[in-house]
Amino acid sequence: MLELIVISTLNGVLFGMLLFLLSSGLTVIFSMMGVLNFAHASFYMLGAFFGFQLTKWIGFWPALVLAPLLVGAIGMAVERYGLRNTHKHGHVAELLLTFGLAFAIEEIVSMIWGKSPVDYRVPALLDFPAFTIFSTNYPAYKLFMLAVSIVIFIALLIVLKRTRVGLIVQAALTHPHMVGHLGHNVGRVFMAVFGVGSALAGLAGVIAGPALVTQSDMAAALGPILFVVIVFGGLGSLPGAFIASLVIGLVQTFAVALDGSLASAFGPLDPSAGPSVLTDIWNVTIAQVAPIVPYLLLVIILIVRPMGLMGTRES
Amino acid sequence: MMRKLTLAIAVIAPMLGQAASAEDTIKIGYIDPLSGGGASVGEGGLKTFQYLAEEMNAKGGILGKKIEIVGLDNKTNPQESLVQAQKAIDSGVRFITQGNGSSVAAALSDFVTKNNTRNPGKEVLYFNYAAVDPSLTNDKCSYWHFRWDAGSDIKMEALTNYMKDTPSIKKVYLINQDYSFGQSVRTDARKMLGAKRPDIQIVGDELHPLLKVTDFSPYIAKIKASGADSVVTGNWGQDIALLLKAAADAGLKVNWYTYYAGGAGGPTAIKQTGLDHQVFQITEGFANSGNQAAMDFEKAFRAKVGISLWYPRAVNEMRMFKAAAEKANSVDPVKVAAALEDLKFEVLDGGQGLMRKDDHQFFQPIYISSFGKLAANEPFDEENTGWGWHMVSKVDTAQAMVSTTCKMARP
Amino acid sequence: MTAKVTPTSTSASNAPGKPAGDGLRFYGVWLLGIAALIVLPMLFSSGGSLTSFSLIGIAIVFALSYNILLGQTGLLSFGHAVHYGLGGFAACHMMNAVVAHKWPIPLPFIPLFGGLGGLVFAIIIGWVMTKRAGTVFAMISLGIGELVASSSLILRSVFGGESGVTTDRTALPKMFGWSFGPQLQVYYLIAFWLVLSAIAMYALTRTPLGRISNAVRDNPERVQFIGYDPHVVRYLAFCFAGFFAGVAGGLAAINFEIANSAYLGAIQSGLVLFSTFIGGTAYFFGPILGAILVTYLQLGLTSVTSVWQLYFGIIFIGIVMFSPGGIAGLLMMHRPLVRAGTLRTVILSYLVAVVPTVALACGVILAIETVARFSGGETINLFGIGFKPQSPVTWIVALVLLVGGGFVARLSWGRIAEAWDRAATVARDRGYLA
Amino acid sequence: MSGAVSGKSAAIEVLAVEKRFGNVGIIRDLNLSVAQGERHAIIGPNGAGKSTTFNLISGHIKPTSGEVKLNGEVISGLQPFEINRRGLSRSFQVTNVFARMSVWENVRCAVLWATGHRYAFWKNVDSLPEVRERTAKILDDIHLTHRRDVPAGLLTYAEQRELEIGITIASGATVVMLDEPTAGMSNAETERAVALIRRLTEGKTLVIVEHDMSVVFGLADRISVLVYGHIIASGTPEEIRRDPKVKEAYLGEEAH
Repeated sequence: MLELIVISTLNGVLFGMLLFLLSSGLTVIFSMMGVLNFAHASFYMLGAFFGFQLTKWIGFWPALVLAPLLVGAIGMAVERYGLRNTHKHGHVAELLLTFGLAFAIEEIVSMIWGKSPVDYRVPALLDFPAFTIFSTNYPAYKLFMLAVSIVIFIALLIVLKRTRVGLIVQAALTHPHMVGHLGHNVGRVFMAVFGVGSALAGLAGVIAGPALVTQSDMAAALGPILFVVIVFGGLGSLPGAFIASLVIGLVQTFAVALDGSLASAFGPLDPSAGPSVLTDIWNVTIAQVAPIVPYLLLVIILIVRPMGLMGTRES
Repeated sequence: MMRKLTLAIAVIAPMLGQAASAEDTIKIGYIDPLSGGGASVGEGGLKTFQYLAEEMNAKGGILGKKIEIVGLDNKTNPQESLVQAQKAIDSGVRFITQGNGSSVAAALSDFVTKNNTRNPGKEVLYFNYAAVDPSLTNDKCSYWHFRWDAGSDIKMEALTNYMKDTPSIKKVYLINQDYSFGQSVRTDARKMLGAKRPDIQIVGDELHPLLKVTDFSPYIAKIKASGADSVVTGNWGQDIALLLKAAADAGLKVNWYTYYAGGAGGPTAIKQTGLDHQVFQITEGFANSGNQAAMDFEKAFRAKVGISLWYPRAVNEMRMFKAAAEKANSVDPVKVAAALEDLKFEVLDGGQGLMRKDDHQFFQPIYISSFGKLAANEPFDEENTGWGWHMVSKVDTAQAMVSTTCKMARP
Repeated sequence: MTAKVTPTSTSASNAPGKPAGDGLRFYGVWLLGIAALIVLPMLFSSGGSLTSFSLIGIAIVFALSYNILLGQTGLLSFGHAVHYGLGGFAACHMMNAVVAHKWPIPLPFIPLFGGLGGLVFAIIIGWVMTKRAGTVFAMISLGIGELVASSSLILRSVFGGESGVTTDRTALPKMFGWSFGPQLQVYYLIAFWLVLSAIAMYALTRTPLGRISNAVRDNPERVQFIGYDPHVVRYLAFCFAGFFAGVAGGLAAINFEIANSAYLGAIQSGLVLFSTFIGGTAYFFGPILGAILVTYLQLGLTSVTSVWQLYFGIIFIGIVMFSPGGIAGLLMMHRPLVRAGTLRTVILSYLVAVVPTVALACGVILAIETVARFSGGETINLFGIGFKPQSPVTWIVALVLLVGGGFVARLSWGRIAEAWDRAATVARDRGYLA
Repeated sequence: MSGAVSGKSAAIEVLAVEKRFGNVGIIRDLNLSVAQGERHAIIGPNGAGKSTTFNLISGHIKPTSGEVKLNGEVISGLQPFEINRRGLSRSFQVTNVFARMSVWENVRCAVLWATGHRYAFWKNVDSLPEVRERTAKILDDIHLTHRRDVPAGLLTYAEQRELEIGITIASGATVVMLDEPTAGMSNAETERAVALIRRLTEGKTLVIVEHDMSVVFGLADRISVLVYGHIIASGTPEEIRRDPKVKEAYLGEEAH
C-alpha cells in the first residue's frame, strides 16, 4: 500500500507539473488578451510530434530545444496573422478561431504522421530505472521530466518577479484593463506572451511524448482537462493554476489507484432489485470514475466558489 | 441569388449520381474506423480484405464476378456506422463486414436485421470478423449476422483450459477495458477460473476507460502491489501496447494472458519489456502455426501488404463466402446465408471449422501462443522485433464449442 | 470579400408594421420551404438521398436550437450535444416503454419526449451554468459536456453503456396506417417536426423573451437597468435551446433507432457549432444553410477524401477570420445593394475574381491531397485530371496554383473591395445602407 | 441639508453610505436626499465619486455600509434590475446601448418590463399595441423615428446619446438618473438635449450628473456638490452659488 502511495504521488506530481506547464501559458494568455486559447493543447501535441521528428533527424537533445522554439514561432504567427485580425470581431470570434485551429492542427498532424501512435522513444541515455522502490522501478526519464518541469517553473517565477515583461504580465493578471494602456508595444508584448506560452506547451509535448502516447488525438484528450484546471484554479490566477494542476494530477492518479466503491464500503445491494441507476452508482469503483473526477471537481467548485480556487475575478 | 443557386446545385448533384452498381462486381462494404483512435487497426483490416479480394479476383472471383472492397469510415461510432451502412446499401453493397467494437457490431446487426425485414428482396448480410461480444450469438443473435472470430467466451474457455494445467499460476489480476467486451472477458474469466481452478486467487479486477488512458503506470503500480503472478486482459489497440509499455517501464514481471497482444504496437512493447515467452495470446491462427499453406500465405501477404496477418479469420471469411456462394450457385444474400449455415470448411491454419446453424458462430481450432525468441522452424517475427509467436497449445474445434442461448428468428 | 462595410446587420428582426407585400413575401418563403420539403423526396427518391435529407433535417433543428444560444443570446456552448443526446436517450426509452406498456402513443409524438429530456437537464444544470456568459460559460459547457458524456458510460442502466439503447420504431402504435419502417415515412416525420420546430423557434425570436435575449447578447450590463435579470434571460434561453436540441436528438433516435454515448460527445457539440457558425448566427436562416452544407459535406466529402475534416477546419477558420457573419451574413450584405440597384458592378468584380480564386482553391486542395496521399500514392482526381502525389509535376502545379492563383486572387479581391465601396457609397446615398 | 418634502417620503435618500475598494475609501459618509419631483444635479471635480454615487444608488455596486432608500424603501443590496423595477432608471456616462439591435428594438426592450410582458415567450412582440405605441412615442420624443431601423451601433454619437436617454425613460420610471447626458456634445446638440431632458422628465424626479455648469444651473432645482466622496453642500442653485465652501473647493478651482 505504501508503495502504491509513493508511486502514485510521484506520478501525480509529474502529471500535475505537466499540466502546469500548459495551464500557466493558457492563464497568462487569457489574462492579458482575454482569449481562451482552445488550440493550446494542440501546441502541446505539435511539440510532441516535432520532438519525435527532430529526434529522428538530429537526436533528442537538440530536439528538446528546437521543437519548443518551432512551436513558439507557430504560436507567434497565429497571434500575429490570426488573432490580431480577428480581435475586432470580439472574444467569441477569437475563441472560435482557436477552436477551428485546434481542429485543423489535429487533422494536419494525422495527415502527416498518421492516426496511430508514433514510436517516440525515451532517449537511450535516460532509458534505465532511476531507483527501485519496494521492487517497483521508477524510470529515470520520468525523473528527468519532473526536473525539467521544476526548472521551467522556477524560471517562470524569476521572469515574472524580476523582468519588465514579467511585471507587465503580473499587472495584467490583477488589472486586465490596464493592458490597454501599454501603448504601442502592446502588439509585441501579446505576440511574445503568446509565443512563450505556446513554446511552453510545446516543451511539455516534447518531454511528455516519449512517456505518454504521441498520437493525433492527444490534444483532444488533454484539452478539456486543461480548461478544468484553469477554471478550477481561478481564471487569471497563476498560483491557482499551479495548485489546480497539482490537485488534478494527484486526484486523477490516486483515483485510479483506489478500488473502493459504495458496494465495498456498505455491502452489496439486494440483488433482487435488478439493475438501476442506483446499482450503477453503487457498484462503480473510484478507479472507474477517475476520468470524470476533474469534471466533478469543476461542477462542485462552480457551485461552492464560482470564481475558482484562487480567483478574484468573476469573469 | 447566384450563390444560393450554385449551392443548391452543389447539394443536389451528387445525390443524383447514386446509380446502382454494375452487376458484375460484388461489393463488400468494409465498415471500420479509418480515422481517429482506432484507425491503425481499421486500416490494417482494410488492407487485409483488399489483399484477399485481389487474390480471389486474380483467380476469377466468385462465380465469375469480381470482388470490390468498399472502405467506409465509421469512426468507431455506431450511428456513423449505420449512416455508412445505409450509404453502402444504397450504392449496391449487399455484404457488410465489420469487426472493431462490439457496440458497433450490435448496432449493425440490429440495423441489418431491421433492414432485411423492411426491405424484402434487398437483404444484406453482415459478416463479423472480429467483434467478439458473446451476446451477438446469444441473446442478440440475428439470422443475418455471421461471426468468424471466436466469441470471447470461446476464447476464455480455451485459455482457462490451458491455465488449468499450469500449476504455477496462483494469483491472477484481471484488467480490462470498461465496456461490454472487457466486461464479458472479466466475467467469463472469473466464472471459468472459479470452476476449473478454485485455488487461483483473483487479486485484482480492474476496468479502465476504453482507449482513453495514456499512462498505465498507476495501474501497473496496482498490479505490482497486488502480488499477482499472471494478468488476464482483453485489451486491444493502444490499450494493450501502452499497458505493456508501462509494465516494461516499471519492471513488472508477470505472465500476460491476452486476447490481442499481437495487434499493432503490442509486439514492440513486449520486446521492450523483455518478457520472453511470458506474453500469451489466444487466436484462431498465427504466423508460425506450422501449417505450410498458412505460412505460404503469410509470406506472400507480408511481402505485399507490409504488415503481418492479424486476421486469419478474414481469410476464412472470404474463402467461406466464396464456398457458400458456389454451393448456392448465387451471390444473392438470402441464398448465401442459407448456404453458410452448417457449412464445414478447412480453415487457413488447418483443421475443420463449422458455421453453426443455431447461432451463426464459426467454430474452429484455437491456439495459445507465446511471444519471444524464435526457434529455427519459426520464420516469422513481428514488427521487426526479431521475436515472434510460438505455439503453446492447440484446442481442437470440438473442445472449443460452447453452448448458445440464441433463439434464431428465421425468415 | 473583406470590403469595409457595416459590421453586422440587425438581429433576426423584421421591422414592425411592415407593408403588406413584405408580409406576403414572409409567408411565401415559409410556404416555399414547406413545399420543397414535401417535393424533395419525389425528385430524389433513392435511399441515400432520403437518408441524407433526414440527417439534414435533424441537423437543421439541432443547429437552430444552438443558435438560440449563440446567435440570439450570445452564449457560446461547447456542450450543446448533451441535450441532443439526452433527448435521444429519452426518446429511445420512451419508445421502448410505449411498446412494453402498450401505451397508445404513436411515433410522431416521440420527439416531444426527446425535447422534454433535453429540457429537464437544461432546467437542472442551467441555473448554475448560465450564471456567467462569455468565455466562462464556454468552458463550463465544455466541462459539463465531458462530464455527461463520460458519466453515460458509467450509468449503464440508463445509457446502455458503450452499445447504447436500441429500439424499434415500427413497434409503436401506427398512425394514419404508417408503420414508419420505410425511410420515406421517417423523412416526412422529420420534415414535419422540422417545420414545427422551425416555426416555434422563429416565433420565439419575436417574443419579448426573444428580444430581451438579443439585448442580453449585445449588452448584459445595460439589460439590468431596464428591469431584466440577464441570468434569468440566459437561463430561459438555455432551457429553450435544450428543449429543441432534445427534439433533434429524439428525431435522430427515431432515424437510427439507437441512442448511445456518441450522441452526447464533443464531436457532436463541435459539429453543431460548425454548422451554426458557418451558416451565420445573425440571421434565422443562417443555421439552416450551415446545417445543410456541413451535413452534406460530412456525408459527401468522406467518400472523396480522407482528410475531409481538414477542409472543414479550413472553411471554418476562413469564415471566422473573413466573414464572421457566416454564409448568411455574406448573402445579406448584398441586400442593400440589390435595393439600391448597385449590385451589378459588384457582381462583375466577383466574376473577375472567380477564376483566380478557384485556381487558388485548387492549389490548396492539390497541396493538401498531395501530402495526405503521399505515402499511399493514390491518384488525386481533380476535375477529371489525375495527379500522382509523388510526381514533381503535381508539386509544381500545386505551387503554381497556390502562388500564382493567390497573387492574382489577392489583386482581384482588392477590386472587389473597391467595387464594393463604390456600390455601398451609392447605396448609402440612396438611403438603403446606414 | 434639507429633508424630504413634508408629507411625502423623499424619492431618493442616501444615508451615511460608505464605499471602499480594498483600503481606499471612495465614498465616505454620503448623505443625500432628493424630493419627489425635484431636479437634482450632482456636481463635483473629476474623481469626486459622482459616477460611483450613481452606481451605488442604482445598484451597480453595493455600498460597504449605509443605506439607500427609494420612495422610503431600502434598496441598497438589491440587484440593479430589482431597483429598476421599483421605479428607478439610469443612463450611462459611456454610451451603453444594444449595438446590434435597431433603434426601435432598443427602445422597445426598455418598454417591455414596464408594460408587464416580462419574460413572456408566448406573445408576439410585434402585436402588443401598448408596447408599440409607447415605443413610437418615445422614438418621436427623442427625434429618432426616421432612424428606427438602423442598428444602434451605427448611429452618430449625438444620436446614441439621445437613444441612451430614450432607453432610460422608456420604462416610465418615476426617478430618472442621467450620467453626463450632454458629455461630448456640441453647443447646439447640448441645447437640444437639455430641452429634451426637460420635456421628458416633466413630473418626474431627476438626478443628473453634469459637468456643463450652464446645463446644471439652468436645469436643476437643487444641487449637491460632491468632493472626495463627500457632499460638502446641498441647496438651490442660488445657495450653491453663494456657498463659500463650494467656491473654495470647486468653483474656485475649476471655472466652468
